[in-house]
Amino acid sequence: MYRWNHVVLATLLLSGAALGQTVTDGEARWAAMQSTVKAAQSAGDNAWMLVCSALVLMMTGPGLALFYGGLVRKKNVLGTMMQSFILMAVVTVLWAVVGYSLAFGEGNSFIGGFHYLFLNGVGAAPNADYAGTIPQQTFMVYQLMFAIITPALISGAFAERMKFSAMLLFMVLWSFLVYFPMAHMVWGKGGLLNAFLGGRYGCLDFAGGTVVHVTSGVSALVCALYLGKRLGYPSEPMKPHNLVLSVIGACLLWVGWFGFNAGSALASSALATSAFVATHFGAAAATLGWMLAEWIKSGKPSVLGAISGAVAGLVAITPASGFVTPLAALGIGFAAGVVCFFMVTAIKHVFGYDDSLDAFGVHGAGGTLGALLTGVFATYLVNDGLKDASGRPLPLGLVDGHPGQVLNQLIGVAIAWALAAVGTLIILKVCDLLIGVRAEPQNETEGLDLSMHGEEAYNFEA
Amino acid sequence: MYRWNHVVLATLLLSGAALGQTVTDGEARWAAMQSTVKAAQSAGDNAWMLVCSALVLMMTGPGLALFYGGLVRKKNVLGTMMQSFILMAVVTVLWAVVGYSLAFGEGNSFIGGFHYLFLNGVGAAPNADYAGTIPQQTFMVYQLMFAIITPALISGAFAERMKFSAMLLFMVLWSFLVYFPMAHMVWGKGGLLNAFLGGRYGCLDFAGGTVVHVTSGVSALVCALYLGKRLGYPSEPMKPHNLVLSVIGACLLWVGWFGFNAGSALASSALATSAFVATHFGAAAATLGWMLAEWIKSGKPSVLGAISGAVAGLVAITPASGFVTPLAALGIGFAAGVVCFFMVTAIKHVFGYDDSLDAFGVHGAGGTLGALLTGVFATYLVNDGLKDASGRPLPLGLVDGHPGQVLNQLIGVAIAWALAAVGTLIILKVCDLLIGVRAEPQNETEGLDLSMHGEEAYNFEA
Amino acid sequence: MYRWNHVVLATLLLSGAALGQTVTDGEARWAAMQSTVKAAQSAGDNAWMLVCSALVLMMTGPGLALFYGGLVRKKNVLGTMMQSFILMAVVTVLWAVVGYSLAFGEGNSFIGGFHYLFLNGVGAAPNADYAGTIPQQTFMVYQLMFAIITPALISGAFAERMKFSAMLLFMVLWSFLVYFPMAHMVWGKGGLLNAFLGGRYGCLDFAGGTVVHVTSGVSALVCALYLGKRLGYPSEPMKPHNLVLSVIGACLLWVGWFGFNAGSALASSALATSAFVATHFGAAAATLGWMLAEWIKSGKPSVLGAISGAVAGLVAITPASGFVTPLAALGIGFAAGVVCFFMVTAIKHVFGYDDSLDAFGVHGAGGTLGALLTGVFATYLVNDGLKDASGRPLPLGLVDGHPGQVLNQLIGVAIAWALAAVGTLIILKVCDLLIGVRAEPQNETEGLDLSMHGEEAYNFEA
Amino acid sequence: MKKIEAIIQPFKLEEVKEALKAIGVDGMTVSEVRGHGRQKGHKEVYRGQEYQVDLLPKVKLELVVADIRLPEVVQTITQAARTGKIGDGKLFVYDVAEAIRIRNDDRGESAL
Amino acid sequence: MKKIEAIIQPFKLEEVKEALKAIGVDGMTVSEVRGHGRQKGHKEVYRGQEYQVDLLPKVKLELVVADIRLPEVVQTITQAARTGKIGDGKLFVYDVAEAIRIRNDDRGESAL
Amino acid sequence: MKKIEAIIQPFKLEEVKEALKAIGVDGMTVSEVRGHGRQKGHKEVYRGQEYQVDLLPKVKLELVVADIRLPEVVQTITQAARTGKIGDGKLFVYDVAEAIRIRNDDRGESAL
Ligand SMILES: Nc1ncnc2c1ncn2[C@@H]1O[C@H](COP(=O)(O)OP(=O)(O)O)[C@@H](O)[C@H]1O
Ligand SMILES: Nc1ncnc2c1ncn2[C@@H]1O[C@H](COP(=O)(O)OP(=O)(O)O)[C@@H](O)[C@H]1O
Ligand SMILES: Nc1ncnc2c1ncn2[C@@H]1O[C@H](COP(=O)(O)OP(=O)(O)O)[C@@H](O)[C@H]1O
Repeated sequence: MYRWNHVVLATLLLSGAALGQTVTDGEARWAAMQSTVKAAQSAGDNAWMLVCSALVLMMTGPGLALFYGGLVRKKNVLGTMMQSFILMAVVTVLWAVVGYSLAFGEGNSFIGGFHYLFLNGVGAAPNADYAGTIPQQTFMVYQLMFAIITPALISGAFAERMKFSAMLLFMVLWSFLVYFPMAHMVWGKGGLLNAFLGGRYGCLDFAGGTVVHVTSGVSALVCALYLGKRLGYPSEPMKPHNLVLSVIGACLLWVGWFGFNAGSALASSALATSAFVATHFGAAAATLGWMLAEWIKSGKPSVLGAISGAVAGLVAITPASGFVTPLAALGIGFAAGVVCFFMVTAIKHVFGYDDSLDAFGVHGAGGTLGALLTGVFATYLVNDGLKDASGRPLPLGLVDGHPGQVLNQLIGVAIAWALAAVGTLIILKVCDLLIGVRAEPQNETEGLDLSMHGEEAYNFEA
Repeated sequence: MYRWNHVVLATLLLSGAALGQTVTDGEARWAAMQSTVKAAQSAGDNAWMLVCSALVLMMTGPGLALFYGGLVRKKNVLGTMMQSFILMAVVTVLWAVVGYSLAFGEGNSFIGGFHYLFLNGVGAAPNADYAGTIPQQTFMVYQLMFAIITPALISGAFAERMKFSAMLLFMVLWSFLVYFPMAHMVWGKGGLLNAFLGGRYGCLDFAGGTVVHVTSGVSALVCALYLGKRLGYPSEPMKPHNLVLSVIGACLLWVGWFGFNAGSALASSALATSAFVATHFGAAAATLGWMLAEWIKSGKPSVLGAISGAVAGLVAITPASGFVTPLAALGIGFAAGVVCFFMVTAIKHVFGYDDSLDAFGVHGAGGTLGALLTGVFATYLVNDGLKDASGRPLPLGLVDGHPGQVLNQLIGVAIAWALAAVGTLIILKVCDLLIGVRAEPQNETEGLDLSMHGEEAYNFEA
Repeated sequence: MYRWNHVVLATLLLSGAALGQTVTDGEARWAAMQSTVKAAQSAGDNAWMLVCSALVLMMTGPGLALFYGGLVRKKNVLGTMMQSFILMAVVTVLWAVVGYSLAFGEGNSFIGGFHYLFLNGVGAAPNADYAGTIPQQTFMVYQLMFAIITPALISGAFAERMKFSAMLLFMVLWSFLVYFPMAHMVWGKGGLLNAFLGGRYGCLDFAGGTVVHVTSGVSALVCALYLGKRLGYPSEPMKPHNLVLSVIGACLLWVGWFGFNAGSALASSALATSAFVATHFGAAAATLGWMLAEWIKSGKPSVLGAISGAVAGLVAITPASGFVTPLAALGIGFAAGVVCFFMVTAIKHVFGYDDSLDAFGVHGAGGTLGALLTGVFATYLVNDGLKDASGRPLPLGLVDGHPGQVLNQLIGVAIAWALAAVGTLIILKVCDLLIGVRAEPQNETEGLDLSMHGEEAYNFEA
Repeated sequence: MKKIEAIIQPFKLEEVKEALKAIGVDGMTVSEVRGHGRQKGHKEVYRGQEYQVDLLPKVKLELVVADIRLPEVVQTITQAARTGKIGDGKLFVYDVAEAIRIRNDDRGESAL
Repeated sequence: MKKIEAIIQPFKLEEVKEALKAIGVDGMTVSEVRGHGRQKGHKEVYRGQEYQVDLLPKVKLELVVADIRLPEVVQTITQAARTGKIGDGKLFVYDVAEAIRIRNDDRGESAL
Repeated sequence: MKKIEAIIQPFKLEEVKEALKAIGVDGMTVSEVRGHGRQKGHKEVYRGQEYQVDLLPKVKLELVVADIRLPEVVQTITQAARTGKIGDGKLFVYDVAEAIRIRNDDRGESAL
């Protein structure tokens, strides 16, 4: 089955001579040619989308695992990396069983149905609603990678103090209560906020500003508040134990993010290129933004600042990447760098919560900012996916003369905030009642690596 | 020469107007169009296969180098990483000179001929026997990456105690005596076990369950037995010196494995997607399998366990990846996680050999299991590459009602075991006679980094 | 706009039936088909080029950052990684504003014009002069990645002692004075040395032997001489603080280099494959060359030697990669491994300058060697891009019977040496006058991480 | 002069340092050590291989003080480092024959 | 009370610990040090730059014991740590003025 | 016998080692420590969180020498380690009750 297209194609292409004999009728010849061209198009698009799927997985492991792992204390590095790694396994199984169906199956405005339970019917044929030139399986596995990294982002907020078992339960419930619905609302056919497929409030979110970053960032804030501060915070020093790991992680996130954003074009098209460029430009400008803000405010441009800025830029450009020009991307990135710098260094200290690795300061704030600026800078010159009846591209954002989009973006953001905040709070309560969410004090002191996993990361004596 | 297709294409595409004038005859026009379509198809497939080649190289370096490097003691980390790295150089030269020819040149049932000596005739034109839409050079370099990683896997068994010079000699001989023949038998045209190209016993091995994992795993066992235990094993503590490295390595192996398995479709087709999905699902389920088994048995789910499980799952799904459904992949993976956990934690201790990094426990056991389960779960619904005379797809595995396939798989596995065991033993004897395989005790105590390479990995004082 | 091609295609492909009705005229049908085929071709090529862009970025971060970061002392690792990382941001902005225009816009023989200022006009449409099947934006962002890594390579020479602010200023000026002109001369339309687009002295430089490696390597030498030795060099021990990082870096450079060289085919063509193979073979042979030379001379084959050899081979094969056969690549690589070994271990000590991480010894020497050998081994059998009036491929290098090419290569190399040397000297003087280039002694003693960035890489106590 | 050598819990270092600063004691040398005493260690398992780890991370503080300040300093340290649980550590006192400030060759108590 | 300071080969630590446990000595503090003595070091070469490394990794064991146990403990350590080859290390003994258990202020030998 | 304990600047280690070698002193044990004294530390900032780091990296040298060599060795070390700036470190001298060469049970000064 799966090999069919390819085999047909090979037959047609490799035996051009024979072809003339088999296909006598002109129209049949056209149809055959069309199908070989379709296969060729699919080869290019599928190659790109499979690569993007791999890149997005690489963002979680080793990317995020390293970025977060380097920022915690030595005694928690494995536990922290594990929070990312195990989601690569857990969410995959959820997705196969029912997650994909709930997110992308047809359902109501809020959640998909059970059409694709156990991936039933998700095969080699494209699903034209989402991506007409690649196997639906490719689309499915690509989207899976998003469902993996989103909860992993939250783990930055409760690092160094959450029970491993509670983390697992939390993540499973969170996928069901927050991620699947949100993904459906924004990207699923008929979703409430889907701008392209019949949503009530068309919200522009190219690669997950609301679905991924606002949800994870806001949930992170709730987790930080609910779990409370780490023992000894902020009096004891809790410096990052290995910033080299974090730099590697940030670089791999940057590289992987091309798959995240440019892959969201769902084809190897000029739109993919445009998103690729916007992504890169956003990250670059945000790096400079954060660095300059820090240089001015603290007197020295730190490396941790530069890489944090890069991530902030990547977050903010995510929803915008397929809708804005390269220069707008520079602007959005720069703004994100400066804003997130202040969120993390000033606002956090004012409120005094312990968002250990700044999951809210970067993803919550950056995601919200990016979602709103998308409403400002999105332009039909970059993305003409929305057309009026006569086939003329509709204006997208404020710069196109469509201020209403900013409102739609606000609605999308508000729903994401609300769903994430309420959902997370409920889930935390449930987990706490069932098994307790916070590690015992002595376990926290000993470190997660030893107390939860019975290992130490570094054994340099021997 | 190499640029030809592309130039033709450009000419045709960019000057549509001119085209009408040049090509007057309808049939010639068709032929021209067919050749441009062929080029387009090739662009997509070639893009995918080049990426996959890079991914498979990345599995060895830095993937495997890190995975293994993190598991040894500090004093041996460079020596261990070097064993992977140097194979990237050594096997490449062997392959160019004669290896590719012996594996994929036409020969007898057991070994290829000298047709492609010095890569003579391996150029831009596809070799339709293997991959009809990409340059044969692409196929050649893709297969080279497999020939590199396979011997590198063995090095986990003799880590921390083998002489570097002996290792080099061993690996060269092993490539000739075990890898090239085995690759030819399973994948070479006319090979004894080649299910698609005229083999006597059609063995299904999509991406190297027998060729890569059984051979390396069984050879690893023989090495561990022949070399004996490390000094001080098991009384002295020999904890992994840096599990962070191993986690990075495992993640990169996972990501790279998409190139390994999905690339084995040799085209950017729906079959590639299917193998991609199976690979990911297998890894995910095995991670959970190992983790649960360990959690139940030892009381704590270790990070080393989770990443070991992932690798075990990737190993087991390798032969099956292009033949089984996503759900079957989950099953195979889960089984592999549990089985390899017991191999590594229980069986090894019963027999008492020192397979330092469990190359046998993971690759030997996982590869064997995967090869057999492929015979069970392979289905024509996923891969209709085998057809009867009337073009109807033949049943593949037990689930298709073809129990004979399990027998064929057993034959394939048995041959791989026998060849690897006998070949490795002979080679070790030869190496031992010529230069001695085991490091001197004082060198082993001092560590391979210093004694073999005159360096230390970490100089943190300065 | 960007989505246009794709939409057209989808329309055509997904509604084959409707097609017959809409397109009544035969010629229109042909034209439509041609445009869908063109889109399919573009999908494959664009997929490849976007991946290559990501790979080349990965070479800088984390590749080069790790390779260099591991070689310095612990107290300078972040500062060293930052030098690579921040260029990912800084050069991107320069490129967007005016860099791309100066390098690839039409201008005179030495520098491009302001045609593409602020990337004006750089969109979805291909620029047929450079790459006819991909959006010009793809070409632009791909070339950007080269503009990022080239200055980053220089940083190896002044590691551990340059002020961060001076480094930033230096790099900006260097991009303008050395990189943009050199890129224009060799690759820009009408550039003085452009062999394919009307250059006066046709110099063959497939992926940057002169543009990237000679310029950065020679500039590195000038920097090392101008800045003087590190405090305590060579009496104090300055061992690499973490060779594991360097091994990871070298592996990622190797993998990323496929994007660098094979991507320079600018299409997913057989030429890309050929360059891929040459790249891999060059790296492999150079690894062996350096290792053997070191083994013979110093008695032990070091891991640092092996990875340095790999990089040297990658450098030397860069200009040649799209012009030479696999066997010639083995030869060039081997020569580079041996030559660079002697440059780094013998010549450097004779002259006594402190090229901290051997940026000159590897990139300057390897790049020069590679550029010259390209003139020897380039052959029309591999690349028939140059044609005579009757469309017959012109001979390329000495082996094709065109000894004049060696002279052209010499001219190209000489210009690169001169421009880099003079340009760098001027820039250093300017920077020194404006802000001072060398870190204060106490800052150097304290380490760049603390003194420039206010951080420490490793905090293992807590 | 006396040398005080205190082996304490790593997470107590900050507190002890503050307490010492409060009584005007500045000079001290700190190192990472591992200790073994009544405190039970922990088990680590790597792929089924168990290790009983009985050397636990501790911090060693060394201070040379004038004889007259000894009791006060000792009390300050023990109080600040105490949790009352096993593993709190030990404090040892030794005689010092001579102390020299390298910078300027000051000797004896004036070198502290 | 006496303090024993033994500099031993790292790979002997396990054995010495076992031997001490066998005679009922529990309290000890261990640290990583580098030592220089008669033992020849080794050469390292990094890109042609040679380094003669003469500080070799050693483990330092510190134990404070009651005077009466001194000979026994010293003998136990030296025997367990001995290979008979250069580099085996040294053992030094010092007087201890006072010992205090931080947990409960026990003093003197009862604090050990 | 006397034990010399010198806390010096890390970048002075090489020089001190050479100086000691020059006067024929071979045996020594070296360890990484962190010290606190008059020398001002530095500030580190991680995402806006400031840390005042007042424990700075130092190297501790330990040598047991015969009484008679004490003054010479002390002078050699202080001279080689001196830069004249704050942070140069301290040198302490202690009595040694006994010294034993583990390899062959040599005792006293002949064990050094
Ligand atoms: N006799 C000793 N000599 C040297 N160090 C000791 C001695 N006894 C204990 N220590 C150190 O003190 C630490 C705490 O001792 P332990 O017995 O665990 O706690 P407590 O004294 O509170 O019962 C040990 O880990 C070890 O480093
Ligand atoms: N005089 C000394 N003072 C302090 N430590 C010493 C002294 N002599 C030797 N050591 C320590 O003892 C270790 C072993 O000494 P060495 O002379 O190599 O062996 P051996 O005593 O068996 O001949 C040295 O590495 C060093 O750490
Ligand atoms: N009283 C003391 N006890 C133990 N170590 C000390 C003492 N005073 C200083 N030190 C050590 O000596 C180092 C240098 O001391 P410092 O006061 O900074 O320099 P200086 O003595 O040149 O003024 C400190 O970092 C610390 O390690």
